[in-house]
Amino acid sequence: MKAGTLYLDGVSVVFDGFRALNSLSLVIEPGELRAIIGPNGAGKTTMMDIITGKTRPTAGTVQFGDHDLTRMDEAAIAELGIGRKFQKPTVFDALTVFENLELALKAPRDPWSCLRWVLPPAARRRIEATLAEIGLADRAGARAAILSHGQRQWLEIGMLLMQEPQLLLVDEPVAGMTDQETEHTAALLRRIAGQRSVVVVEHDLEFVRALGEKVTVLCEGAVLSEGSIDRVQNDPRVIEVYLGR
Amino acid sequence: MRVLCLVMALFLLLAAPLRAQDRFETLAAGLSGGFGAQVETVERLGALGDARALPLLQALGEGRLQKRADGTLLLEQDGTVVEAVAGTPAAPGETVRINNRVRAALRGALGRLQLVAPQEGARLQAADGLFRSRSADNIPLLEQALAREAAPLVRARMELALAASRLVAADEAARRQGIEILSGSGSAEARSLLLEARAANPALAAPIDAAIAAIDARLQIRQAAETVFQGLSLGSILLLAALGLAITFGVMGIINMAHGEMVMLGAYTTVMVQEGFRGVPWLAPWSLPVSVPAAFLVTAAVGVALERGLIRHLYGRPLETLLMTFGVGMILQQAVRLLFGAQNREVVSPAWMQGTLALPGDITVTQNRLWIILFALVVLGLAVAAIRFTRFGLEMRAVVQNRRIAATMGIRTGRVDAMTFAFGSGIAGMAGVALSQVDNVSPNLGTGYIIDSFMVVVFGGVGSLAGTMIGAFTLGIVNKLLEPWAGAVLAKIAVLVGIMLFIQRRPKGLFALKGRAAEQ
Amino acid sequence: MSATTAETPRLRPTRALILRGLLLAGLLILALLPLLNRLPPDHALHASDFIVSVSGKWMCYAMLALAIDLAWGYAGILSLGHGAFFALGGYAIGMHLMRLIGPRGVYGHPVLPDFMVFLGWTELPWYWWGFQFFPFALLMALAVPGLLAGLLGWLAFRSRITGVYLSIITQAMTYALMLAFFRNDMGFGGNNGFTDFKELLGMKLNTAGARAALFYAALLSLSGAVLLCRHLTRSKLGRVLVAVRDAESRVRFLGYSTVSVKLSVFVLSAMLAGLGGALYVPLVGIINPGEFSPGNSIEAVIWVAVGGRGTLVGALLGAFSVNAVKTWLTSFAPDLWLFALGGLFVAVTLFLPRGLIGLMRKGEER
Amino acid sequence: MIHRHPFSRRALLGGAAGALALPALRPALAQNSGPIRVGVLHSLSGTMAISETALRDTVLMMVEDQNRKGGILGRKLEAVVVDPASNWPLFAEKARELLQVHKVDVTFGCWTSVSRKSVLPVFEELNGLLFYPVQYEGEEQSRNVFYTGAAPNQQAIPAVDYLMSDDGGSARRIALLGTDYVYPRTTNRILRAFLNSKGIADADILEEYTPFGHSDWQGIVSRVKTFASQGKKTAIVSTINGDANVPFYRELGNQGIKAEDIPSVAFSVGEEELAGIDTKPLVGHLAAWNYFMSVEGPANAEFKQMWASYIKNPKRVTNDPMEATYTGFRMWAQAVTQARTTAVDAVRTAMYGQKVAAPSGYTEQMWENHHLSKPVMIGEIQEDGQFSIVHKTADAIRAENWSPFIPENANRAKAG
Repeated sequence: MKAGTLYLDGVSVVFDGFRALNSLSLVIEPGELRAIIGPNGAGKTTMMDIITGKTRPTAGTVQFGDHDLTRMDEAAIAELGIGRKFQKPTVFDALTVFENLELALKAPRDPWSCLRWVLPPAARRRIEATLAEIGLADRAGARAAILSHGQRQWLEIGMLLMQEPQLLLVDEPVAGMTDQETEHTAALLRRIAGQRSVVVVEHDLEFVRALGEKVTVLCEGAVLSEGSIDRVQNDPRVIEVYLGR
Repeated sequence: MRVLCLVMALFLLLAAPLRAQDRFETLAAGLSGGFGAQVETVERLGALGDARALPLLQALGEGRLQKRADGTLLLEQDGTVVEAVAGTPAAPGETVRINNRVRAALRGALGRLQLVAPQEGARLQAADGLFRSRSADNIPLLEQALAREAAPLVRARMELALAASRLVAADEAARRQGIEILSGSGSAEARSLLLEARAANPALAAPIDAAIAAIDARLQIRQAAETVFQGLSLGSILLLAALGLAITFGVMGIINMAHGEMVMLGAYTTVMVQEGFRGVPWLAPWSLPVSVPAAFLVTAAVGVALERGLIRHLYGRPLETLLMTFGVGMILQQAVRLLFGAQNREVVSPAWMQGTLALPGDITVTQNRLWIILFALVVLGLAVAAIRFTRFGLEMRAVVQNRRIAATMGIRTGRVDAMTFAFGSGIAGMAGVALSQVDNVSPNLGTGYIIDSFMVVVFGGVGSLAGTMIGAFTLGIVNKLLEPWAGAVLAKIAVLVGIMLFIQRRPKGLFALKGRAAEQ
Repeated sequence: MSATTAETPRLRPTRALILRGLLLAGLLILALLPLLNRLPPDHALHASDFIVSVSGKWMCYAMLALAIDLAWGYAGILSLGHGAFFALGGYAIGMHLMRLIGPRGVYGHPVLPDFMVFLGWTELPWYWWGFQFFPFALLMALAVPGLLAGLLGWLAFRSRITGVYLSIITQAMTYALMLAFFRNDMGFGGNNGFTDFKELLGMKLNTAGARAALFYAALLSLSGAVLLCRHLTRSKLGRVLVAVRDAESRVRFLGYSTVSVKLSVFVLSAMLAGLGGALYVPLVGIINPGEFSPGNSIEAVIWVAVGGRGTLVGALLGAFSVNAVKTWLTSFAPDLWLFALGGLFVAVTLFLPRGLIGLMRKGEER
Repeated sequence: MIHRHPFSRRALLGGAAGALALPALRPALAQNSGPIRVGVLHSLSGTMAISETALRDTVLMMVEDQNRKGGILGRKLEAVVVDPASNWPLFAEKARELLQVHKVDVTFGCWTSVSRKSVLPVFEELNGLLFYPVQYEGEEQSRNVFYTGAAPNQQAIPAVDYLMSDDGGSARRIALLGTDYVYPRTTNRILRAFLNSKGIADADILEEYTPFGHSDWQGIVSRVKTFASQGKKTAIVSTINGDANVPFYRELGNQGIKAEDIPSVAFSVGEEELAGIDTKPLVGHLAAWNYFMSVEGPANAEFKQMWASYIKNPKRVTNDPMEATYTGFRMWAQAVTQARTTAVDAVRTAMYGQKVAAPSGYTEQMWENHHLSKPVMIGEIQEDGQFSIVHKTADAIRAENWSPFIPENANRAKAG
């Protein structure tokens, strides 16, 4: 298996008789930017949970390169290079913007190393660069609690960048953003892709169009359609799911 | 009046020597002597079979027999005092005291005298008395009584008493007969009698051993059944204590460390009701049934005050609620201590809650615990019904599931919160009524139950009343099964450690339901 | 969890300086106490024996409060069983003190403590071996609470038991330990526990010198503990702890093993509590299973809440002020002190969610 | 005020604890004039409050009474009440506070053995004087403590002797039930040795311990029933403590164990404990004490009258530890009068040989072993919650605080 490839095969998840994922198969190549859309309850978030180890699949294979993700916990998967941005932005309110990024910075994660940690100058410069990139350079010392909604989203994306992940999972990054912020976010994500794979789950079709990459449509826990945004939008099954009932 | 008394006394003084030859009277005088003399007198009076002895002996047993300084016996009946022998009114004297030995002798003597009494209860008691104070002299008496006896229960007891008496008969055949009959009983007392007989009759060792083995087999089954009952009983107490918590903690997510104090308030309400009713004879027997709703109302009112006044400011911060209610618990405890005193308060058990009930197979269960098991189940049933079938229950469930939507549909969530908490507190108060029947009523009453209650709720599954019930009974029975070989303390520790390990494996408990706490 | 925890107060530099100054001043006054005690009784600055003695005790409580604050205020682990770690540390030193009595006991037995002799024991149980050596006892005072916390924490954190559930489990732990230590068959003296200590490290315990030495040992340990906690909370580990407290799952997705982070701080906290207990026992002269009672642990948590959790000064302030109030009220108003203390707990949780330290912060925001 | 507590400054800055000026902690000046201070060290809250509050009231009553008589040595008495809250280390702290801050001349206090053990080093170090009014396991003798309750030979052994006598029911099989702490453990060890010496084999002795506040007695009472079914007359000796007695007696009553069949004798159940129970099913069960409220005689009449007019609640009873407190107080007052000072060493010497006509109806004397000679009485529970005295010793018995039934006492250091 090629390093950095995410590979889901026949993944099913059953919660108390409810099938959240139904034999889902999906491959994300290294460096790919992929948008995933689907109606409510299609299994988008469950899919993310499976990849990041929050939920265990009932059946199927989940691999990242040669690693079997079903056997690893969240922390180990994150260390492997899979980062996740949640639907609701979660940053650490009690810490400053700078400290949030510092925590995310790729560095030894065990308690002892954390205790003895001194921020090296190179890392400081990286954090500062990222701050600039996400447009929060002037808020570095502010506590995350006082950021605006959009700023929190960016901070979270910034934290993902600090993790230097090979694969980024982004859940509804532009929900609740102004148009201007949405545009800024799309540009940010496009910039990030290329160096690493990015999977974006989104409702906003305009935003997906703005990303301009391959789209996968999920429905009832399985892949309904896949291809460019235009192709997908004209797929009758997709139209039925979105507009039909 | 005084003149009349004097005349009477004079008359009696004159009359006494006239009846001196009466054996009964001479004997009866011994009742006012020392304990040794009393025992002897009681035994002789019993053997004499004179019916006049009956009221005297009964009075002696019930502390109604009095004596004057000169040794004259007086009988007290419903507040009036008469001379025991002459039946003439007299001034009260000093109560004749007895001790356990006299009481034991009384039981035998009364047994002999009452074996053919008209009341079935008296005959039953008589048979039991003769069983305990067995003597070969009783054999003919018992045989006669048996021949006349119709009530099957009394017959059975008389047969046992007869067998026991035969065990000490001179005739070996009678003894063998006695052994055989006793081997058919399942009681520990019969076993004890046989063991005594074994020491006295080496020749009869074989049949006695066989009889003991037969009894032991039955005793084993009986003990197993009783252990299960004890477990159910402990479980019912845990259930009562935990049920209110299952609502306040399980449904609302409020960690109420003052829950134990709610139970305590319920118990004190019982005391208050009882004391209020004491002066009114026709009300007195109803004090316990009346206490149940009274305790519910009192603790529910305290619950409302607590919720509206304090707890509602801390919703969403369960750990702070925990600390605050701990402080509230301290205050409630000290308040009760200052108001009612630190000493235990007495709660009288009604007659129908005292003593034991014999089930088939000689399994005996204590009445009060049986009632408490039933009460716990009834309270559980009421709680489930209130949540399932009432408007309040519907609103409560709606608020638990989605507070915002419930509010938009016009449910006054604040009121529902207050009522739910009051409901849980009220149930704790009802638990207090039951606990007043088995435990101390003191300001510390609640402290002993709070941790157990939390463990039951967590073990059973937060938010599930069925889980609470199954959890409580499981813990009760496991505890009682462990107790005989581990001792009370180790059994309890084992159960605690067991629950801790269980929660590690199933953090949501036996039955996981959704509720605010469950989503933590 | 996120809604339930207070934020780490971030004080303006001046405020931080004042706090630090207060902390230093407090420690300095403590350090001077035994010296002030030497002054003649009618001197203006004389500190009575009683004040020196209760201050020593309060310092041990302060270490317990510090330990709880580290776990609760920083990492969001509310243990209602920290009294157990404190008591275990105390028992370890208590066992050493009992061994040191030696033949000076009432029955003159060379090895067995008195309570074992009059209960008819003939041999020292194996778990008493080694406690005649002070370093071993001190090691145990730290290791036993640490190991217990490690075991409990590992089981609980691994199965993601948090919040209220964790609190209830820790409460059950201390309750079970209390029941166990009450048993005379355990070989820890049952309800009476250990008393009548004679000496420690060659010092006779009932002398002014020994008391001063113990006082300074407590002061040094407390200062050391404060420094350690300060270093820890200001390191990146401290920030990880705060992050775990506010959004544990997010930390996990950042690649931190929250189990090992929480476990290490929980174990450290338990060891601190154990050290506090180890100092407490020679100072008060008794250790018994009452120390395991769940109420004690809750009370200690409340000290932290009163002072202000999430700040080290707050924990110390809470421990000292609540205990001072308690000492005062149990003599001044023996019938009513529970109302006052209970009322204080209610008022603090309702009106001062950040404790006394929060008052200062409020002032700053205005 | 200059002796302000050092932490109060920080607390004041903190705000809410501004009341921390700790006026009560100001050291009082050592005085040879002015009031005589009497420390009262009984728990007013927590688990022991149930027993100890009555003793606090007794001491306050005695102080009031003594003041009405003009005090002692022309000085008024002043009680200093503190609440050690059933917390043993707090007992030690409060003892130190009483001695060092309040400079008390004498202290009446403690109930549990552990509380006494906790304060003992403090009293010895500061040479204070403690009167301890509760029956206990013995094996102790401090020069700073006067023990006015019973030692095991003044309670337990005579009681068991009675059970084995004809009057007591000739028991030949004994169930020793106790709460798991040092008093029952030691008492039962002494009793076992005593029973063995009377020819009762270990197989005929059942020993069971339960935790404090044990409330579920079903299993143990069943076991006693089984134990009693072995063909020998059986009796229960209960050293069950405090709160656990009510549920125990309820269970005895409900399981139909009558005193005629299996009598029980208790060492920790008095009038006060019975006040919380419906005693009708318990008539005939026994308790052994050195005093019962039902004792007849002028001394007891005076004591009861004094209590009734002090407490103003007809339901409140007197009991043995209260009588021991009363007797101890009287003795101390006599000793101070005799020594003409409250100085501890002088009072101690004056205490030896001090005699009081106690409410028990006997003249009790303080011996050099710091223990009182006391009569032993056995009472049967009556329906009204009182005891009917069925047996009492002819004289007051001297205490053997070091029991001859504990073999290790033979090689005890001669220090005591």
